[in-house]
Amino acid sequence: MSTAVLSRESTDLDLLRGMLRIRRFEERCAELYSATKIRGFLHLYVGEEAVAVGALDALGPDDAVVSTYREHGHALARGLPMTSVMAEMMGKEAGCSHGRGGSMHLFDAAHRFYGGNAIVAGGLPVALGLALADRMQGRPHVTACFFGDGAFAEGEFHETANLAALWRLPLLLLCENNRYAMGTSLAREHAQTDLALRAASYGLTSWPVDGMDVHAVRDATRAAVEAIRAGAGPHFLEVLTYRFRAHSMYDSDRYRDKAEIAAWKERDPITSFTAHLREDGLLDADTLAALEAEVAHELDEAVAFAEDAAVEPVESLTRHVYSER
Amino acid sequence: MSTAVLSRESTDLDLLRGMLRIRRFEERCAELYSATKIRGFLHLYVGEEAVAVGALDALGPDDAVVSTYREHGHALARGLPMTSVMAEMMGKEAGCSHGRGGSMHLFDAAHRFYGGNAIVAGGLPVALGLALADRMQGRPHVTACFFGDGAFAEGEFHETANLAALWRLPLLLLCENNRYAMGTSLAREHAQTDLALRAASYGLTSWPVDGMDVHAVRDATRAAVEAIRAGAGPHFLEVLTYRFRAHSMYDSDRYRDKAEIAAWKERDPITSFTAHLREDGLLDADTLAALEAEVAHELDEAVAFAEDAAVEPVESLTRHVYSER
Amino acid sequence: MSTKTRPAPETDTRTTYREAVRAGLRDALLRDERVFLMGEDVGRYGGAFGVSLGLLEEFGPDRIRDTPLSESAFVGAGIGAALGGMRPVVEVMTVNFALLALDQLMNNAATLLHMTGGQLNVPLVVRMTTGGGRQLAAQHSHSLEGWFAHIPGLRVVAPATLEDARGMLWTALEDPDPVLVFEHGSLYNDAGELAPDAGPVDLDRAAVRRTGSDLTLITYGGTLRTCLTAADTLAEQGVSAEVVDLRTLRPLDDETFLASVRKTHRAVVVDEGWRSGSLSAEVSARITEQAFYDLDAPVERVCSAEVPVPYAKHLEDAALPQPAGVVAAALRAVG
Amino acid sequence: MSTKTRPAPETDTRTTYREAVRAGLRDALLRDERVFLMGEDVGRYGGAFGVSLGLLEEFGPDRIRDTPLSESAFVGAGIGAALGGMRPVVEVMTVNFALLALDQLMNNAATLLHMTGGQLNVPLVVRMTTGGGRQLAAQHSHSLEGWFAHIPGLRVVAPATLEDARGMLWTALEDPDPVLVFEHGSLYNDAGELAPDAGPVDLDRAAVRRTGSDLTLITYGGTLRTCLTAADTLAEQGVSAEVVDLRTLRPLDDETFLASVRKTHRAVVVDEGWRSGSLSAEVSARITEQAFYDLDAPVERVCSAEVPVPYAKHLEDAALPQPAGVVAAALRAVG
Ligand SMILES: Cc1ncc(C[n+]2csc(CCOP(=O)(O)OP(=O)(O)O)c2C)c(N)n1
Ligand SMILES: Cc1ncc(C[n+]2csc(CCOP(=O)(O)OP(=O)(O)O)c2C)c(N)n1
Ligand SMILES: [Mg+2]
Ligand SMILES: [Mg+2]
Repeated sequence: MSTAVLSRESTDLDLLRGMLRIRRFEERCAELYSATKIRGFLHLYVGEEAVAVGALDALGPDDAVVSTYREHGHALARGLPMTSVMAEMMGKEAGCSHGRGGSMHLFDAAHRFYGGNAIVAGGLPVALGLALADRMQGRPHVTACFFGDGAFAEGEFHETANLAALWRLPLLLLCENNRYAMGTSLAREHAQTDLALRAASYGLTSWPVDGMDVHAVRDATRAAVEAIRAGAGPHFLEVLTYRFRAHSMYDSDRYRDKAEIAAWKERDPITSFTAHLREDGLLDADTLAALEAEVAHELDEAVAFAEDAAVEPVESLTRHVYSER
Repeated sequence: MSTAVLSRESTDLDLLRGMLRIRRFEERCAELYSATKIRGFLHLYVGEEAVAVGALDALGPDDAVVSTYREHGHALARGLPMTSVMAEMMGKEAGCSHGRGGSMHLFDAAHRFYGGNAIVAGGLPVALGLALADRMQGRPHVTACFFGDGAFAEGEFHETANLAALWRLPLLLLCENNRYAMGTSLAREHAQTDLALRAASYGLTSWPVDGMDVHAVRDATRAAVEAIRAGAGPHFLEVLTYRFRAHSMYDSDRYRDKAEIAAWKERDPITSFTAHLREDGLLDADTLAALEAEVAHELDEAVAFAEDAAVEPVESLTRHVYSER
Repeated sequence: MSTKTRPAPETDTRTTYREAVRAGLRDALLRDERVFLMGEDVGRYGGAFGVSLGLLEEFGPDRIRDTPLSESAFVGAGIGAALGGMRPVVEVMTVNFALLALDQLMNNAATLLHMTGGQLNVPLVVRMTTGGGRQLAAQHSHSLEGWFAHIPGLRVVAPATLEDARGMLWTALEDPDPVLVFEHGSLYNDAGELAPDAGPVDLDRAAVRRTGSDLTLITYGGTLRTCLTAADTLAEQGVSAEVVDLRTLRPLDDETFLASVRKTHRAVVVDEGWRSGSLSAEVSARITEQAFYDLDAPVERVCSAEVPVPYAKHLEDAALPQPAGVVAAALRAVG
Repeated sequence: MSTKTRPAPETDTRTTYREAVRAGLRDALLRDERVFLMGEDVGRYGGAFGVSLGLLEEFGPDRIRDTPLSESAFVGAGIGAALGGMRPVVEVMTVNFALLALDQLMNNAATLLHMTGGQLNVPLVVRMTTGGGRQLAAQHSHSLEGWFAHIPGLRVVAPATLEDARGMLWTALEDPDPVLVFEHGSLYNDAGELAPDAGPVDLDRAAVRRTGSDLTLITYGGTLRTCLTAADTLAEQGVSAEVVDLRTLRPLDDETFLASVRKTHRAVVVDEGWRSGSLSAEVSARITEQAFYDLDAPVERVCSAEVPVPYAKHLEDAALPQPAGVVAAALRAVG
């Protein structure tokens, strides 16, 4: 990959396709979970697709991405092949983490996609270090780190934010504020819920973004990434979004008001973007149908690939605890 | 002790005596360290006496105090007998921690003095819990927690500040900003060095205080404590001060500019307060001499007491790992 | 040597391990107003594993206290609240996240009583889920209870039965010192009979869960079942295995397992921690030190493979102790 | 079996352990521009123990990087920097503060390579001071290196000699995986001869530091001296003790200490950790497992008393392993 490519020039159709790929992928994952082909924890991103697609569209291939356990969307938007992601979900050797990580630990060194971190806020210090390495080696890259409103309460966020600002590192902190940390609402997590304001108190350039609008996310991320590359120091985006489904497959979602969920679903990033494109005459029913068919085809192939894929031989369990020398 | 006593009504002479006791105590400790009668780490508070004396004068006997490893001043100002503190410095059984803690771990349950914590920022979560216990049991007490500008960078500060504000606990955060964490200056610790401003971002009521002026510290603390008792929630005071001596007895102080040290010594809280009292005709040479003599006498007795005191029998090494049942 | 058991009254009812822990929490909350439960999602969510479901409605948000994601602060707050006269039960959702609170546990909870010459007790109970076996992968499958048992000043317990799931909490709350309670995630759905009025159990003694004569299997918590299964298989092969449930990992009750080993002359120690530095190593060393001349064979250990636990089922199964591995070790010991 | 040693050239000079570590850091910084040192007060202060004194002036603030008090973030940043192509040496001032960074070490540094199927190496070196003996009391006297050695994916080393103090850092930086280097605080002022061009040393083998025939003392780091002193005393009493320095605590080099035990038939394992769950327990268990029939006496352990380390000198001395205790255990073993 050439460092010249600093960000994609995606069309609106690309953006729509990107969101559809994530949505359909996860809907299928939910089915595969019920069919016990996917196990462990499964955290769905449904409703938040505009964040991953918009933000990652503004990054170049040599930039680094650090994510959470709710990262299917980030992985797909980053360009990981759907086949290797689905194979990982099923624990197959062809998976992007060789089947050892599963849903919470999608990794791909070639795409500079550094997980897939299941300890809340645990990815932040690592992202700080990736940014430091780029800086010390004089590379023009940006490291983008996704984390949630819950992670903001962890000490690791505080330490990372201060160090990033202190050292003016090329770090983009992307806080996906979906208003809940598991069953705990924003107002029960934080005394002061204006996270963008609090981020500013560290000396980070920071602003809130509508996370249900893929253009808004992409444009905000582009602006931040350009500023970071220009040497303006780390940035923080509070991306306001909402998860439409439960926290995980184990969650009965007792803590959220149905009306609240319904209100947010009104703002579904895919339906609203589709409507917007159709109003502007940029999308017609046939194109949309073709797009859906294309995505369905890719997904079927990914599932078939994953189902057919082999598991790692049990003999190699102890491989890679240490490097082979 | 009666819960009626909410704060002392100390005279200016009491405040001066309080500061002198700490200064002379620590000067003697430095000598005793050279004489190898005190060992381990020794962190002197010289220059910061107005903070401990002013702040603790505004607390009542039933309030709780949590401190750091630089806590001789806090312990003496809190009312721990100088004898038991000096005995602790020398590792004697008559010490306030039975000789097991030493300089960094002065404790006294009877005075609700909860250490003496040598892990930077480690006392903050404990103070949070003490405040929570008072709140849950409907007691009108305030918990005051001392910590430094360095501790502010630790994740524990962030988590504690948010929880205190979220739960509106009766907690007073007293940040002794002496501009250095060991050899690291404020500007190298924090991207944004206005700590009071940052504390406000948590929803804490917060303001800076001149830590070289005992009246300023006492009045600010009184205002904060009254507000907390009245239910106004946790407060944060950024107390601006400076340590005149090295970080510890091992520190050659290579990192501070001599002129900077000299400039701060101009504002010595004891000499300036003495001068102020003399100008106002509240103190004359004889009274000051008497005061010094009184402190010297108390100190000599404390040293004699500590020197004569016995050490804990080695057989009891394993006592108090668990409670005796 | 075994724990206090009472004749089960007529009124016995079926209950799960999850319900037994919940009943233990209710007992405590009803019995002592100083008791409260604090942790991530213990309230509105009902606990990540459903243990505290319904308690918020019964006891209110003050005593069933949801916290933000701030492990170090809320565990430390539990210590402070204990110093302040409360009897906190802090739930750390899983042991994996307790690493973030280790400084508070080791440097404060475990240390304050001794360091203050006996002035400051810390009557804190910390509950956490431990263990693997649910395909949660490397960061969510740790079995660190044996590792925490290295720390003087802490009491570490691992309830493996319904009776202990309910009763250990009661006893732990009467303990003036900090107690860590490790609940293996695979046990919550275990069902069985438990007296509705089941009470406190002692925390000082290990328990012989099955008597035998040819060798002793020493274990606790999540691998008790593994060992009982292995003992059945061994019985079919004519090998009579005694099974000792350590119950309390710190301080260890040497007498119980030593008495068994002196009787059987052979021992296999089983736990789910990584083998090197496992609790099994400590038990093996103690047997060597105190019953060396009673041993007819070297003490064997069956622990987890020394790898981060992988997601794929077949790899995870291979990484964790299984009955077959225990049987093989037992046959080596008697063979 | 012992580590690579070269005939000392004429040019030998006297140096201290502190200077040897510093020389190792200089070697690395000069040799490889990807190497940098990061931690609290490593720069302007010169290191809490003076190890990095002068390096800031020589290499500048980018490569000798002072950090705020943020252990979790700067250890995690070391992991990220290693992933990003650098060769960070992170100094955690003392092991006592490393508890705050344990999540990063266990869940990221130790796990990433395996969890990603071999995609992500973490060539990180973390240095920390360990141990007691300087009257720093309960929160500043931990000896946790044996405890950290429980974690798969980490390499844990404990230089006890000048040669290792200088050479282990070199080898550690060539290791593609995370290495924790534990320097015992009581060693920094040790002085002796070291070749000015002393180079890397292997990290795979333990070393026999003294040969003997009656029993084997197995130890490492801060207690090597304790054991050598004990061996002198034992010699005066006609007991010939072999002394094995483990050097690397994870992975352990079983062959070296087993070969010694097979020769002497008796072993005393010594470390400064708390006894229960100590590294000595692991070594004892391995000897039982692999050399049971070679043993003429039970393996003995000499560790720290299971108490938070107290400040008072006489109590601290009583809490930590002393030569007299090693001698007593050795005499029990041979007696
Ligand atoms: C340190 C830590 N504590 C607790 C958990 C359990 N847990 C997993 S996700 C989660 C909520 C995180 O909320 P947020 O950061 O807002 O991310 P979201 O799930 O909303 O995307 C919790 C408590 C964890 N994985 N790590
Ligand atoms: C968690 C932790 N990290 C590092 C240290 C070593 N250390 C002791 S004091 C200190 C500086 C603390 O600075 P500050 O909080 O400003 O307090 P001050 O010493 O200036 O009063 C450091 C780094 C420690 N004791 N605890
Ligand atoms: Mg969230
Ligand atoms: Mg300071």
